[in-house]
Amino acid sequence: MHAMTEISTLHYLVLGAALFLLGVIGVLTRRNVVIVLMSIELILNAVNLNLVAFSRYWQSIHGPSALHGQVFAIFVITDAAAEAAVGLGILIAFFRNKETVNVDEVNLLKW
Amino acid sequence: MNPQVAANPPVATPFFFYGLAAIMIIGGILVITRKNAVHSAMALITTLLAQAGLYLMLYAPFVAGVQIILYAGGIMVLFLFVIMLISIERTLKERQFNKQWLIGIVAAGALGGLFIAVYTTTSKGGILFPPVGRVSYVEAQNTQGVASLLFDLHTGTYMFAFEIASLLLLVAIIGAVVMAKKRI
Amino acid sequence: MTDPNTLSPLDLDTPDKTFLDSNELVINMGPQHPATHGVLRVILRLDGEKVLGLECVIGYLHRGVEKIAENRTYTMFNPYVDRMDYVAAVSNGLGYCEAVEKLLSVEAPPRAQYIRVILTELNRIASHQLWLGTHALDIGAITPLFYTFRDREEILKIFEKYCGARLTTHAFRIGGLQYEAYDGFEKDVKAFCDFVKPKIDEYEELLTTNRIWLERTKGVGVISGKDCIALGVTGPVLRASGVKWDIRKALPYANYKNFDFEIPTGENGDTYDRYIVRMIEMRQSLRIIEQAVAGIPEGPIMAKVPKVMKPPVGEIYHSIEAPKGELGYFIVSDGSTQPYRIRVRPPSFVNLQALDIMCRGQLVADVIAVIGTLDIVLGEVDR
Amino acid sequence: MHDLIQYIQSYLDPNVKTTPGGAGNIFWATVYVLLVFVGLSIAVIAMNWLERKILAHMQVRLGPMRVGPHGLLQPIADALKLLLKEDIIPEGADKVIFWVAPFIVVLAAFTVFVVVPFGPTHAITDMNIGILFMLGVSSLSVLGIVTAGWASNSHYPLIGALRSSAQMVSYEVAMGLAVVSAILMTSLNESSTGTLSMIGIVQAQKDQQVWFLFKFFPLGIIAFVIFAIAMVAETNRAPFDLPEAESELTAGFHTEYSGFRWSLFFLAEYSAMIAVSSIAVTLWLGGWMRPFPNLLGGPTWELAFSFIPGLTFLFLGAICFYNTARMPKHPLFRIQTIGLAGFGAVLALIGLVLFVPVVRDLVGDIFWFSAKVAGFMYLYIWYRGTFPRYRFDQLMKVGWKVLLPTGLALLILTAVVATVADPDLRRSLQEAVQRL
Repeated sequence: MHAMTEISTLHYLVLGAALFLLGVIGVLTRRNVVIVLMSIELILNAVNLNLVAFSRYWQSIHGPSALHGQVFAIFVITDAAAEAAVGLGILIAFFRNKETVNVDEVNLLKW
Repeated sequence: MNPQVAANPPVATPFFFYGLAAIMIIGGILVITRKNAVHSAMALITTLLAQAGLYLMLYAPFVAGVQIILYAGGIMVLFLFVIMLISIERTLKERQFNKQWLIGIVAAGALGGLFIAVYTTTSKGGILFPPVGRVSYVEAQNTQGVASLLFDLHTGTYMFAFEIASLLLLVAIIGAVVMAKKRI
Repeated sequence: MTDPNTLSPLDLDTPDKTFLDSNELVINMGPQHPATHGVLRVILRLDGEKVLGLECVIGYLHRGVEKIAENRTYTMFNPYVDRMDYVAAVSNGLGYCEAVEKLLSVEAPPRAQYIRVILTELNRIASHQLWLGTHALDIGAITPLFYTFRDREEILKIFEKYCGARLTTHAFRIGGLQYEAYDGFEKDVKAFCDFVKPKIDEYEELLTTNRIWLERTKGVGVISGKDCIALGVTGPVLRASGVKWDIRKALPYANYKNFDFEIPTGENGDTYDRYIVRMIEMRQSLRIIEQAVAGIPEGPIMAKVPKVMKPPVGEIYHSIEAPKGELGYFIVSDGSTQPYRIRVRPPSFVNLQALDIMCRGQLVADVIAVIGTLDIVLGEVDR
Repeated sequence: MHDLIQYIQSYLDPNVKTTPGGAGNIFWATVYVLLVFVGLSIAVIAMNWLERKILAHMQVRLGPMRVGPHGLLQPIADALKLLLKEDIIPEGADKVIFWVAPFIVVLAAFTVFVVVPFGPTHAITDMNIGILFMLGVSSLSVLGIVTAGWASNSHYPLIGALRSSAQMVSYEVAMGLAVVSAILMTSLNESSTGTLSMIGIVQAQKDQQVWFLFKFFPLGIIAFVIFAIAMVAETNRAPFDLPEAESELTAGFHTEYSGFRWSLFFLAEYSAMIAVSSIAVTLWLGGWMRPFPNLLGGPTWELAFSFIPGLTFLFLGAICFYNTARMPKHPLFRIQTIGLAGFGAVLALIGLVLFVPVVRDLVGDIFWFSAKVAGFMYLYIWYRGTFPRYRFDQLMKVGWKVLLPTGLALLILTAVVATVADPDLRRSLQEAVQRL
């Protein structure tokens, strides 16, 4: 296999960075809270990709049992689940009170 | 079972990498550009599944499985559920991007520039990002390896964190119920 | 939000809020719906899956039976009553014939009365079997339907042999019977009694102790005896609520006072009790049939009735215990050959009025169970 | 595509003789994929016919009798009808999602068969995360159902879809707990490491000389029962068929679907049934192993049991011949009679072929696996003929208040018993205590 075409850690990192940027753009520009939450999922996934890629890299140095990155990825997925549950819960409460899902209409501290 | 040593390297790695990466990028773009939240969610699911494929390529089958079962099968169902509960036609006709979208994109672009700067400067020396080397890897024991890091008595580095994660989930459950329920 | 237990008239406008917000949803069930037993249209107002109230829209099957009666002679109108509750046509005919007989002050001869009782009770079993099959089907058990239809077939065969028709039998005439019982009628009926007893056990085996059946029917569609009386609900629905009221015992007609049978009652007035009451009623009907078959007297089958019936001026109300409840005929005679007015008190129509009170606070799936347990026939509701 | 299969193949060990998939190259993998999918399609078609016939006979009627002898060609006629039907997309439906949804369901239902072990050497692949993969991918079908209901733009499908997603998500939890307790049992080998691989799980049962159904009596049986209930709910079958409760929601999430797209849902439902039954068979019923390998061991019994596949097919052929003899002797029925006789002859021929030693050894595993799965399929039909339907809140109550606590208690109990029973685990626990 040619060394040029071989996929290095950098490839994964660049992909992760691209996804991260997409997520950031989504969070910063969209009005729909659901899509903002989904963009956050994109960001978390970009991080996960980096973690697993680094885990692979780490394994090539420290041997096959160096799976710390993968463990971190699992923690991040756990976090994402918690975040999605709470986020969507807030969203439902918000929608019930304000009849909207637009993030820039959340401008009150209480209702 | 005999531990299987992955003697044969994965084939056509670049092909799969670029294919899956393209799917992920396109999916990501669709997520942040679609009007309809359901379409966004479907794009996100595609992205997540492609990412599970990348995990497999990185010899992380357990994470890939967790990705499928939790992300695609769990969290995204939750998302779809909520989208369907609050789907209002009105939002489709409204402005999709907020007022500071330009600033947002500029900020993101700046962040992207930072990424490029970091990656180009540090990879010059070739320290941080060598090709993913081939390791003599006990393939069948990825799950066991992850498990032993999480909760083995001897090697369980993350045992405490793992338990705390369960607490986090509990808090999240209670929080979600408190938030979403009309009358508790 | 209004108290779901009060019977306020429903405000069935389209809710202006989306369904997550107020959780209110107006759903139209029927008239084309597999579980409304014909062409009943029910407008449900839901809170999520909980029923806040409902309104029945009826009349899709209205044929003006009562109006038709005013332009028919008493004899000519007789077949029309079969078309009201078409699954219990014999009971309808019995009620009508007895009402006109009362008006004419004649009485059917004993033999005719015995055969009438046999056929009516057979019809009661058939009606209950059909109810059981469709009710179970609504709740999701598909098999009892086929069992009950298989056994109901035997009853219909007896009807067919007796009068040539299976469903709308037109079996009775004013003053008695048109046909003498065919040869082997008694044998057939006895054989049927022996045949159907284990079959009723079979239905019970499938349902009575079935956990899912219990969960689906216990505590569902509860109605108190007081509410039943207030609404005029009769029949097994009333008896399941603990009121021991059966016209066969209370105001005996035909010759029911000659037979020994019991009136089953329930306690809770829920769907399960109504099921049990009907199951026992089937057994009691068999008891009556067996007694009647054993004691059929010889003799004429037709009383002396004038060829042209001109009942004296007056009015009469006569009610019988149809399978679904009190079936009453109010006939006003102006002395001519045609009734001045006939008003039918159909049990299904009156029982249907209890649907709202039985469904409030229940879930959508229970509405279907409750419609099934009321045992309505739209032909009778709309007439 | 070839690359993908080869990639999956990279999970196989080419050095071990018992490599699933027969060989480590693309060709055999493709053949296996095709074989499994063709076999699955045939199974779905047969299941369609069998369900209608068995249910009909339970309900004192005959079922399909017109198309072909005893309605044997009915599924084919149905398939033709469905393919020729107009594919209606309702006004106001979300077209893209409406198109895609059935494919998601079908894809999820079929993909899981990649890891189903029909025998020690008969599986497309053996993944390290086999059971996790199966549960994960089969949980994807809920996405298709939800989107199908939503895209139809109609009340009944939407309610059906919401019901079904809630149902599937909640029963997945109980299902997962039961599965975990079975996986826990795999760790009681000499090597003391458990496995998620489907083949590994059956191998563990072989090593421990017991089906996990009977392991730690009655814990194994309880886990199996939880799974058996959850899997019926998971596949939306009676008595948990609320999403498609005919009397309430007409047809649930696929109310608005017709023709080909509807048939995809149908296909997916049946292959999902087969898939979850395969999981149950693999986890608790010893997968491809024949019954009583210990009790009735030895070469004589081995030989006797190896005749059963052939005898079964001969028996089926004999039934066909019996019914051929009972066909009406009327010229109009001649073709049907000949057809039935031919069908019987084919079955008998298959039976005879199965007596050939080479074939016998090759398909014995597959036969036992399929026979066990067929048992589950019969149970599905039986449930449908017997039970009324649960109400939605009762369904949730069963899932969350009965199955879930039982599953949790069971998991803890299994772990405790496994710790007590396993010397390795006990030793390491003692060491840990001493360290403290």
